[in-house]
Amino acid sequence: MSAGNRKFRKILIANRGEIACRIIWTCKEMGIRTVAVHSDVDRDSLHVRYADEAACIGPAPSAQSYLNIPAIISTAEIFNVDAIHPGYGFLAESSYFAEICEACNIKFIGPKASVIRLMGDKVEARRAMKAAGLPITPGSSEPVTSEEEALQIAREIGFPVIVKAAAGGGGRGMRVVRSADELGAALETASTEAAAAFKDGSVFLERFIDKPRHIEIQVLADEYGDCIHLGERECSIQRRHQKLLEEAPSTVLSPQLRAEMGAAAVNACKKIGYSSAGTFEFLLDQDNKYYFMEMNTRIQVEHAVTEMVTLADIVRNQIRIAEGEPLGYTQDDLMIVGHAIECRINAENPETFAPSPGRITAFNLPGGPGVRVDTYVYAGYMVPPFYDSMIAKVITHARTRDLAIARMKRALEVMVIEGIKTTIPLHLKIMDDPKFRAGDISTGFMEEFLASEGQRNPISANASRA
Amino acid sequence: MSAGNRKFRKILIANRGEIACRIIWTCKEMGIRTVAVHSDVDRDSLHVRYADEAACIGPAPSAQSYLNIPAIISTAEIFNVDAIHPGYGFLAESSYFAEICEACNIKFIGPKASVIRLMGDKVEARRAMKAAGLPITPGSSEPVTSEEEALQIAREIGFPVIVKAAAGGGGRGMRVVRSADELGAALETASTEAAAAFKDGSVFLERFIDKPRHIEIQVLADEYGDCIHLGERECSIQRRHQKLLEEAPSTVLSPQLRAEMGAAAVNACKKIGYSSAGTFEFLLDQDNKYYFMEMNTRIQVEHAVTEMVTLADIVRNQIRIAEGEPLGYTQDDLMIVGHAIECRINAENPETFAPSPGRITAFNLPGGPGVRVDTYVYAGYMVPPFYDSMIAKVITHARTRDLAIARMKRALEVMVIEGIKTTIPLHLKIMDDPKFRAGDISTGFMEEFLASEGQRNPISANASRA
Amino acid sequence: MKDSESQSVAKVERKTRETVAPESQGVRERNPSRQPKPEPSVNMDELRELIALLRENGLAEFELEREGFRVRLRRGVEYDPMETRAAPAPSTPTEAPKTAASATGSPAPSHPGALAQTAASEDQGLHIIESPIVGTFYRSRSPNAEPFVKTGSKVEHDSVVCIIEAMKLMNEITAETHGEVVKIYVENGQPVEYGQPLFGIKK
Amino acid sequence: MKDSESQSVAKVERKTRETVAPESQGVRERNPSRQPKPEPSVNMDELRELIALLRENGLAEFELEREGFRVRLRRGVEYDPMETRAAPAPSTPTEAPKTAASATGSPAPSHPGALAQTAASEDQGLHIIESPIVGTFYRSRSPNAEPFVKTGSKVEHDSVVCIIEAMKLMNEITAETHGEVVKIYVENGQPVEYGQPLFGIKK
Repeated sequence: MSAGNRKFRKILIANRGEIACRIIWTCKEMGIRTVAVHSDVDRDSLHVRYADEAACIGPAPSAQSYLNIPAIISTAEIFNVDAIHPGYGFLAESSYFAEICEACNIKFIGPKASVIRLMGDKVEARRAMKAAGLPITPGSSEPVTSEEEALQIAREIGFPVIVKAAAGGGGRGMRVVRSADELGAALETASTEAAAAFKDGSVFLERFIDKPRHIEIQVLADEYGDCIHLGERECSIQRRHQKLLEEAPSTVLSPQLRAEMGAAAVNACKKIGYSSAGTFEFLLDQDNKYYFMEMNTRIQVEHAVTEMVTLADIVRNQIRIAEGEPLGYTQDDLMIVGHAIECRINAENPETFAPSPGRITAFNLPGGPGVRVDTYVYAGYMVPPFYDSMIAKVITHARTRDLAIARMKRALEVMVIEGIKTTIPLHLKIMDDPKFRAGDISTGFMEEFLASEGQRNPISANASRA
Repeated sequence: MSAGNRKFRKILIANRGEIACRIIWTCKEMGIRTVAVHSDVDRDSLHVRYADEAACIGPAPSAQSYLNIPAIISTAEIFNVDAIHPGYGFLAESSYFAEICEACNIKFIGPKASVIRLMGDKVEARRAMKAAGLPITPGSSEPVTSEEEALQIAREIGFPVIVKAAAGGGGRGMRVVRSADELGAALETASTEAAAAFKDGSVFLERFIDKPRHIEIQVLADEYGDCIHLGERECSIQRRHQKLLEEAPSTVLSPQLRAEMGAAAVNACKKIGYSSAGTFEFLLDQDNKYYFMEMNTRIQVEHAVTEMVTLADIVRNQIRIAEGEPLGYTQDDLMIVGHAIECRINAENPETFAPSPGRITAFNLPGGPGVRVDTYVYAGYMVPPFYDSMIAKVITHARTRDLAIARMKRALEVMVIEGIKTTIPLHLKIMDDPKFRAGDISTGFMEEFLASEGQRNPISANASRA
Repeated sequence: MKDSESQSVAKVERKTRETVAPESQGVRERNPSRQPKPEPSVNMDELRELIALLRENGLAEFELEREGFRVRLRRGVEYDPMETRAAPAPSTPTEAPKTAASATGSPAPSHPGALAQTAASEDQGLHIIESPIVGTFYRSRSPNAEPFVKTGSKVEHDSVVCIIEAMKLMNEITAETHGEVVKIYVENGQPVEYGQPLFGIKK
Repeated sequence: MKDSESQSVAKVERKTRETVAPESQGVRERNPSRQPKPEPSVNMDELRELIALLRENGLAEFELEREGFRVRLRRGVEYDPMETRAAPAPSTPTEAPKTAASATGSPAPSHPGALAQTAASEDQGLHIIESPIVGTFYRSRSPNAEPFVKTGSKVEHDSVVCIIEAMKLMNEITAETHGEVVKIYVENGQPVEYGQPLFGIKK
């Protein structure tokens, strides 16, 4: 340890599932002891087994366990941990939780609470990023207060526009509006949805970009103002704003554009005093212009594709940075080798997307060159109905995108999960889709794909059409 | 397909276990259909499930199934395959089998039968490689015919010498002799052992090199005389001449020495008309002088460590070359990134090394960055007692050797195989061994390691002490 | 928080095994009416009928899904072996890192991976008072004070049986049943997790 | 070899088995009555019928899904621990590449992964003549000749029952038992694998 004298002996992981396992794996490699917390239905979960110590912190519902801040802090104090890694979801972007950790002298592995709070408010984040020089989509910089105001703004930026929840995410509180007469109703539904989902009905307006790509830049920043980016991820394959499949690199980013977007993200990090790993999400329009959407101030599900093409361990870097270590890399150290794809395997009906919890009766993972599987389930495991349906991530890596696709296809073909339904068949179909294979994708891909599959998908259609 | 018009539609895999699965994976990536052959106890084996077609070719004993050439050729003809991949072991180095394939117009995926035959005879191989300019250990170039002749040769090359079976392998028919009066008895036992094991009692003499490293060079050669090497593997961690753990690259090879050994191997390939993937095994003495030992004219168990550091798919290259494709790479394309380690997980008692077949009751594989597992077993699988005890290979890859070791340790810690005994605990101990961690290893490593573990290991001691 | 609050006493809601808490007890609990969500579309009579069907026919499990509506029933009967016994998480192959004592001097129990020591099978039939929160277990109000209860103590519903400290809050735990304390599963000062058995009460 | 040898007749050693191979039934052979299709609504009478079906047929589990409607039943009594203990190789999730007909025009059977068609359970008690080698099954000595045996034929130990061609060798297979041919499991000209049932003999 060079700086800060903050080397961790023990970390509590305030999460479950594959990301909890993922964090424990890296802690083991670093010689750091781990404490798992779990709900009472998760007693048999692998993160509990893998951790050096574990405590049951509450019943199944997240609000009483994985979101139960007093129980988590109590456990951290009882086990005398140095730091808490929040993973993704649950408390990962709770500035309140980060603050409590700080107050308790437990290092929160992530950026400062104030930065989390800033980037957690979409309106504030847009304002800050605009000030930091990032291009943003034309739109209201404040929540709209009336239909009249909204109409005026919409006319300024031009239809179609999109109404978004200020506190939002996950597609809730979002409506595309193609003409003035649709605006009133859209504002009302979006605001109602936002209020229900986030307890905050504020909405704002933005220009709607047709068939954009979702491109995000991974950054690593230390506590001394040093920052680099690790290139981009292509995450356009989404359903109802939930990513299904991610790639690195994107087929449409030239080295110049990558360098430009990367530099813009790095510059923004420095402006807001960001530290830890983070992700800038951009929309890329059909002319390859990019617009800042939002920043995720945490590790992401899809971090693995970046790890495959860069050989970096992003979780290790998060921990090192939180320990007070300087970054130790310069932008010139970045090397992107080959192409990586990640498929999220969810315990869902691959046609209706209905959750499919239950007991896994047979389980077999793909192996061989260029295949990585991050999972927390095993033969005999009971997938509980209480949490996120993602049970595994399959990542393939090869010299070219074509080979990475061929590798993904065979990996999914030999992957066996019986007893529950999973999205494996869906991903297999995507691998065979001519547009996907050609790299001709946008955030509208899945809607078209599912329509051509003859699927009814009313909710998704609703969310992005009107 | 550029050359030869020999593109394969269907391949028969004349093997079982992880290597059969490994070959099927690559065939799937290449869009080639596969035919599995299996003994009747292997009906539930994954290679049978993964293949597009399968046939039971005989009862459990290898001689009646996996070594049953008529049954395999019959199956190949019934299913109308274009080629046969022999894997490793079984018929992989049978020049007779390669000849039959050639006679039946089925492409044998490997070098020409004549080359297999040449390299299969150790005395002939030494002579050919000496002629091709490879350094060999001083010794008799012909089998010794009498004790007098042996004594004279031994005095010329100087004690200690090693007596080796001409047809040998796996440590059988080998004796180290440290003085003239031990020679007669050693010749007799070695010859008897050789006759029993290989039906050929011929033995020859070589200078015995104390505490050498086992370093091997991976080559790829096409049918048009083009050849490159993919760097070296460090395979010194052996017990009774069976490799337990392999690495790439070796800690002691300078770029100059790597280039020199690689060029020597490539040159030798060209001299003997070698095609396909192959491996030159060398002894490296404590002054970093290298001596040719033998060539393996097939894919090797440990090929995966080379794949990890080069991003090459060696099986794909074997198939491409057999299809008549030109190599397509030059030596300058070789890039070695980071460090890889492979641990062979055997169904054995980790202390006595007694086989431990039986039903696997719980099974969990490690995931995360830089971890690859090639295996053919699963929860509920019955490991049969008839075949090789290796059930899985765990390979880790990281930027540095230290990180690769840390990664291997955590991978083995979270790997769960219950119901049978495995060598996982042994590998975990090796990962913690100070000499191993320092890279201070030789082919004598395991003997010392096991002795310091308080293990009796009489056969190994016998083989290398006299 | 380590430095902020002075000790105060709070009362924490607690559920015991007698009064089954439908959601909180998790998968291994045995209440058949656990899962159905009383959504407007559910006809209670129909549900009742379904459950009766389940019982009459010795069904263990029943699941029904229909356009966003889903019912799943599982009968409890006895501790269902398929739930936790049949397929526990595979035990890790290396015990070394687990049994090694923590260098931190933390009060971590010697068998980590599970804080709780479970009530032995001979204690079946006892009413178990479980910990409602994660925290540190104290048998008395202060180090020198007498324990709230000892083996043999009689308790009433509102008897304080222990204190569990969490984040400097001293939470009084009441018996919420009446009977005689016959087992005390946890040592004074030991950390406890959610659901961990604290006392065995004989009614 | 394809061009080398003329047809010759050889005799191959063969093993037979008295009882039907139970393991040859395969994973996919579950119960045929597993996927009935009732109405997409909860109809209690129908449910009752389903459950009766479950009981009568000794089914442990039942699942039905259709256009947003899904029913799943599991009988209580016993959770079969063998289900995980004696687990067969997991069946591959994608059937597509398996059932696709080979483009090669090879005589591969339509359900690859297993050449053998298995003897049905009703054939238990029969003596099964199994193929001793991999090859192509012929019922007669030449295309125009009469079959060696038909259903109803009586065979003795040394009766030739068929020929299996392997590598251009015509291997005569003898009955090695006596009795009446009641089942012929393989079509003329079809490939067979080691151990595949050829004939069922009633003694």
